[in-house]
Amino acid sequence: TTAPGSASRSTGTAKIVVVAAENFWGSIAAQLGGSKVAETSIITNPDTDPHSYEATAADARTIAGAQLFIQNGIGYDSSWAPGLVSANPNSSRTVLTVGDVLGLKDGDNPHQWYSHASVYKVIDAITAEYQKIDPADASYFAQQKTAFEDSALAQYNQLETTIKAKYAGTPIGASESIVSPLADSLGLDMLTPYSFLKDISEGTDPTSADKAAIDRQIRNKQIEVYVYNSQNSTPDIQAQVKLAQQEGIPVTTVTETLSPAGDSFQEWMVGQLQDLESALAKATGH
Amino acid sequence: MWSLPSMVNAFRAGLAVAILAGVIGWFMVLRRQSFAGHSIAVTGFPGAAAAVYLGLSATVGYFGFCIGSALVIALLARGSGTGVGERAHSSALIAVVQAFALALGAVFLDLYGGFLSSTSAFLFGNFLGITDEDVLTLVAVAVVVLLAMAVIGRRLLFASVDPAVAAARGVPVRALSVLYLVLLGATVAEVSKFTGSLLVFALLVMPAATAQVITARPGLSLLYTVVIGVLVTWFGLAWAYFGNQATGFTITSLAFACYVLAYAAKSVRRTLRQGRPGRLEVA
Amino acid sequence: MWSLPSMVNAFRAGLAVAILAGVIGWFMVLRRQSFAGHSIAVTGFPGAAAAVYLGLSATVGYFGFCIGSALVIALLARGSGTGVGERAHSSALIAVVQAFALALGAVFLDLYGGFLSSTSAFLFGNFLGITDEDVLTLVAVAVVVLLAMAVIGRRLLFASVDPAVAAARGVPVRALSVLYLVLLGATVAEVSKFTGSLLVFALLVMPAATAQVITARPGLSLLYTVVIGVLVTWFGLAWAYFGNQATGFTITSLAFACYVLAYAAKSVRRTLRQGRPGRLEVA
Amino acid sequence: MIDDAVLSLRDAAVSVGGRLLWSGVDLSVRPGEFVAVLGPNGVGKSTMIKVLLGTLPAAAGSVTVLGERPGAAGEQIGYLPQRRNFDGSLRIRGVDVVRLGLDGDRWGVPLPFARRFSSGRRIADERVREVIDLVGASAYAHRPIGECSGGEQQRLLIAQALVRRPRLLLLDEPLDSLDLPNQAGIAALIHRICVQEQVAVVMVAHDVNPILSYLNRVVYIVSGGAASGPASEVITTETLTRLYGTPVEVLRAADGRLVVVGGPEAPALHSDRHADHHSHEHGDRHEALR
Amino acid sequence: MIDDAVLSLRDAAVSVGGRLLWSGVDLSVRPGEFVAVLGPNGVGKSTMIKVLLGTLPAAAGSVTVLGERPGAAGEQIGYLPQRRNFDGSLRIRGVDVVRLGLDGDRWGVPLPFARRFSSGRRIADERVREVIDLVGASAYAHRPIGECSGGEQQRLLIAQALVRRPRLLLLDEPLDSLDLPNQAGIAALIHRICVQEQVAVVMVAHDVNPILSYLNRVVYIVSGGAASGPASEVITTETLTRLYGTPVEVLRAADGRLVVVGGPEAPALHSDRHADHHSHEHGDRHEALR
Ligand SMILES: Nc1ncnc2c1ncn2[C@@H]1O[C@H](COP(=O)(O)OP(=O)(O)OP(=O)(O)O)[C@@H](O)[C@H]1O
Ligand SMILES: Nc1ncnc2c1ncn2[C@@H]1O[C@H](COP(=O)(O)OP(=O)(O)OP(=O)(O)O)[C@@H](O)[C@H]1O
Ligand SMILES: [Mg+2]
Ligand SMILES: [Mg+2]
Ligand SMILES: [Zn+2]
Repeated sequence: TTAPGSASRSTGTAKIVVVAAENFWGSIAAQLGGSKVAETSIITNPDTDPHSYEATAADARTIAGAQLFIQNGIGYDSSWAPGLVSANPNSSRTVLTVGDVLGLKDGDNPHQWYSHASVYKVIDAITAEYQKIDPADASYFAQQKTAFEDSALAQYNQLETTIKAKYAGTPIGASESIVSPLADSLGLDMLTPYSFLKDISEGTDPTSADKAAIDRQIRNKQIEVYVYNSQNSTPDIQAQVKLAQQEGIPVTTVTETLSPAGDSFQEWMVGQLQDLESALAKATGH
Repeated sequence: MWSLPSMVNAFRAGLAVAILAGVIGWFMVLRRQSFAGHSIAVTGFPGAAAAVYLGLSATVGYFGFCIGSALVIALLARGSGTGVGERAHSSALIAVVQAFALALGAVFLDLYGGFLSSTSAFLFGNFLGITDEDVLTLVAVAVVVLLAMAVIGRRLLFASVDPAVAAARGVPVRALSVLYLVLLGATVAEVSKFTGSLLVFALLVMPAATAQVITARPGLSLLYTVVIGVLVTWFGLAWAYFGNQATGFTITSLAFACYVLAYAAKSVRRTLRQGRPGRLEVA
Repeated sequence: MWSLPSMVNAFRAGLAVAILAGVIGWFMVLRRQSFAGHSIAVTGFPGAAAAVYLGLSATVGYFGFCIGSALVIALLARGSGTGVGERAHSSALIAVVQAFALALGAVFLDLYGGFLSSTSAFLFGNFLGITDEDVLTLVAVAVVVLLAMAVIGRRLLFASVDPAVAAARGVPVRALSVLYLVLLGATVAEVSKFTGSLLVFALLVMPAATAQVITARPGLSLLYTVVIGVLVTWFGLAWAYFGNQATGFTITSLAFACYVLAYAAKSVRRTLRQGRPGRLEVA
Repeated sequence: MIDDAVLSLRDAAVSVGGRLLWSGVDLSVRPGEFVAVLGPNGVGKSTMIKVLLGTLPAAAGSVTVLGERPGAAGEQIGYLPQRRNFDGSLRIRGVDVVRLGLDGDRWGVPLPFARRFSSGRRIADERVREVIDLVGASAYAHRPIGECSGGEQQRLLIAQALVRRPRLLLLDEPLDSLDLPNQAGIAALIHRICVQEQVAVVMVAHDVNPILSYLNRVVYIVSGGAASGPASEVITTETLTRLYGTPVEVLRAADGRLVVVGGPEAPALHSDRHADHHSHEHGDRHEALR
Repeated sequence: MIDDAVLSLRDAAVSVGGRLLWSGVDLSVRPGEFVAVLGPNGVGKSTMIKVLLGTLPAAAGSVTVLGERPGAAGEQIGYLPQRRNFDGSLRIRGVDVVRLGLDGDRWGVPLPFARRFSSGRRIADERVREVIDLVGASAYAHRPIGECSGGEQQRLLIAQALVRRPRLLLLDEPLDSLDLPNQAGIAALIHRICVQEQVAVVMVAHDVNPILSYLNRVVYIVSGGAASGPASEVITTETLTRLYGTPVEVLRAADGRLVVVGGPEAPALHSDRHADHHSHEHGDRHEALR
């Protein structure tokens, strides 16, 4: 078998073979590369938990043939992606680790695709890699980047700005740490104890005090909106959702990966942000 | 502490859980079926995954797989009843069943795509999120299982201690063994909804092992088991509340401390009685 | 398949893993220490969590906890060597150690945090992410462990089958038991880096259990164990490659199929030989 | 005679692992009879007991025990398996093991301290104490049974077999591991129970001397079949020598009791009953003895 | 006499679980001597064997075995524990168990098919086959040992104890479970080895008849201490009756051999050696016998 793309690598019209570990980064990379890039994402199924992914031989094959491999890092995909990279050495492959780009390390919050600033840093980094791999098309990639940032992400940027402007400082509650970067970007006030967000995100046992505190926040209506990850709702979370609904607190969801799978990064984000905006509007009454 | 409804329910459920796990666990330790118990607890995981994949409720999966693996282990395990040790020797078979069940679980997990973090509920349970209905269900299961144990208790004891003679006496050793493992499976399935599969195992094994270290009298050690189990659970819940720790850790630690204390006390007593050359008692 | 370097390394590592796990697992099944092996494999998890929390490498934690729990189990378990069954009876003790280790692991996990991805690595391993250096380390560990087993093999067999007589003959039964569990711990720690804790246990127990069903001749069944292990691993890898399945599932399924076949063949043979009234052979 | 038989085998056969052990065996034992089962190692004595208990099916023929199929009247049988050994870590006392022999097949749970409140419990306790006294095991009955010596365990197990006042005793080498006075004592005890309570006793034994004066009948199993006869006819130097195929002497002690003694150096070891080493998978030679 | 002693106990004592079993025991056994250890159940016979093996420390006194401290010369000792039982699921053949007795304490691994290439291996195989033949176990030695009958297992274990040509045999009730001809045969075999190869034999036994004609010396353990004497002095109606505290008769067979028979109904059961039921935790009465 021949790794995809390896035969055509030398020709000028060849596309850069780009592989992303997760499809949110893959969607961005594909749009930044345009017609000069052939992009494949490994985790695309919304039902797959990236936190506990078991790689297959096909993944190994895909990564083996990549010219640019994008992985999230920060402990998110570290159990399988770096292994597949080092087990399939390829001198003409560049590896872009989001954690390194952002200067984050294992133990930090890995869900950086929910942070507006981080997304922009990653866009810069991907474009820079494209230009390094294919200097001849450097100006094409620069155009692509501008187009992506200014038109594709226009609605995303606009929603971020409006929500921040209108609702900054609004207290919210959340189910797990995936919501934290989003809350930071939007200037929302995350009241849920971070230890709880982290416990749920990482699948450990949350403490009784945290649960009691959240219960109290919901009952006393200290939070205006409750945001939870619908792909990761433990019985604890389900109980909180129920309680929030009982107390009349608007509930909205986010997901870990692109959902539905065919969405682009911006379609997915915009949908979630619109839901959040209407929940905030309902809660605050403006 | 009592102002929080979930703590009140945790104490109520803790009482039922400790009694249920204590009685079932006492026989598990006596019969040396800890490994079987552990495997049954662990197979709840693929069960839940499979059920959700097939669109059923996770509870169905829990019960189905726990009881199913109990049946497989009980039916395939050799030892038609010639010796106490015999049962332990099906350990390879149990291991095989467990390893395969877990591989299956990974496949179902993959197919369904449940997030591992929701299976963390499976590992760690949710002792503090118990509703009034949960308590009722738990008590109902506990009553059924304990009634069954009350009915078969003595015969099961006979079959456990002395299978050859029990079989000769007309005690259905094989059927009891199957029934017992099914009850064990049901207990594990119900209890681990709240405690998780780690803590349920600790509650099954630790109080019983401690009690059996303390005394060799069957009725008394069963009583000790239940008492230790209840105390450990309640104090563990209180510690979790005031010390802001996970319940799994506090309860397991207390139970472990009891076991270590009992074991150490016995070893010390033994060593003292062993009599060094200089201080032989010739009474 | 061979153009993919990680597949080549997977086959190389698979060979080493199958031989190592086969030899260690054969004794594990003979000694009925599957439960101990399982517990040791499982305690690697809190070990890795603790090590990372303390700023050490996860490997240190794996080895430290696997070998540590092997030592605890070996030293505390009773049975100074009066019977084969005896060892199995420390099952309550093993269960206690395991339950506590896992509770500890949850605490370390909590303290450190950001560890979840390693949890999945711990469960499923990464058979397709094996580098040349990984293969070298694995082979080095395998050579050391297998050399040690080659040296103690016969004495360990004696001590496993007939501890009372072996002890009388000057075989250090207790020391061998400790050493064996330490080797088991080292094997589990090293192998599970690649296979995960689920698959390592399947590779330890299934080929050995199959071989011991097939024959009662010690040397031969050890040989069968290794052969079955290697075949199952290689075919499993090929299946995973062409069928695009997870290696854990393919290898475990093949090994399970071998066991079921051997067991069924034996049962059928037994039933046939049992002789129904009508067809008694009076040879 | 057949109607009041406690147990009867008619043209019975048994096979284990595909090997036919014996066939065409007829036997019937009446209440109050004391029967010894003799025979070389591995000939199927323990297997016969298992057939009588119903834990192993007979391959052919009919077997009736206490008027029913084997296994149906288990609660009226006292059974002592061969070479049972409790390991040191079993945390249960000798007295509990005996107690299980009394009521272990009842439904319900044994409650601690119940004897304070129930008279039935007190009577049961009394019976357990009495039978433990009878076999002389009181001194160690409250120790965990795994910590008792071989002979101590054996005595507790005999107590377990007796405690229920069974109508049939099936004892597989009960005097094994017992010291000489206890062999005599237990044999006498069993005989007394046999006569006074009209219990039928079937005892597998290698050493018949302790029970010789009590025996009514002897069943001798050889490879293939079995012979049975009154003790006085079978226990003679000639018959035993012929049956065992090696010199066996029957002597008379000062008080008139008989004593069986093996030949000085028995050649039996080499003329093993197995025809050759490799055919054992396919069944033994069948030499009918009747 | 002390210099060439195979084993010697001087003023030795032992306690188990805090109870003193016996003390002040002196014993020395020379090569080629055949010694029987007699005594009631639970008196500490098996414990004495364990002390000689070094698996249990003596509480007092000095113990020397084969010129060294107990446990140091294990490879020259053949040991048969009491009442050992392999369960049905142990997947190892009788021949392998015997083989382990030959070289199980060597380093290295047993390789399959090695006998094709190594002459040492062939010699070892030969020795294993020979000793299995000697005890008459060839027919079932290739079956998994868990599937053998009690007596079959016992014979294989005797072969295991003999296979190494030890200088000292410590046998704990080796004739238990054996049929009469095999009791005589094994006893004769052990005696032949004892005499021809000057092996010292210490045999715990309850039934001394099969070994009576071969015995040089008898050690009798009672609660507290031990007496030892030449067989001809101890094996008399008077001495045995006194030692056991119950009538024991010694008769003479037609060919001049002695036969020991227990009293018709021994009262020993009730005059148990334990003073009362509750003091057993605190140690037994100590009655020195010497
Ligand atoms: N682990 C133990 N803990 C406490 N007491 C024990 C233990 N093992 C043995 N004993 C006691 O030590 C005493 C001696 O036991 P030993 O096995 O030496 O007796 P024995 O003379 O061989 O008896 P037997 O003729 O019945 O075999 C017995 O009373 C027994 O109850
Ligand atoms: N599970 C088994 N599989 C195959 N053969 C068996 C099994 N169990 C017993 N046997 C064989 O059946 C035969 C009869 O065994 P049994 O235990 O009835 O003999 P026995 O007459 O009681 O001998 P002993 O005097 O040695 O106790 C023996 O040859 C034994 O090897
Ligand atoms: Mg038998
Ligand atoms: Mg003894
Ligand atoms: Zn996440």
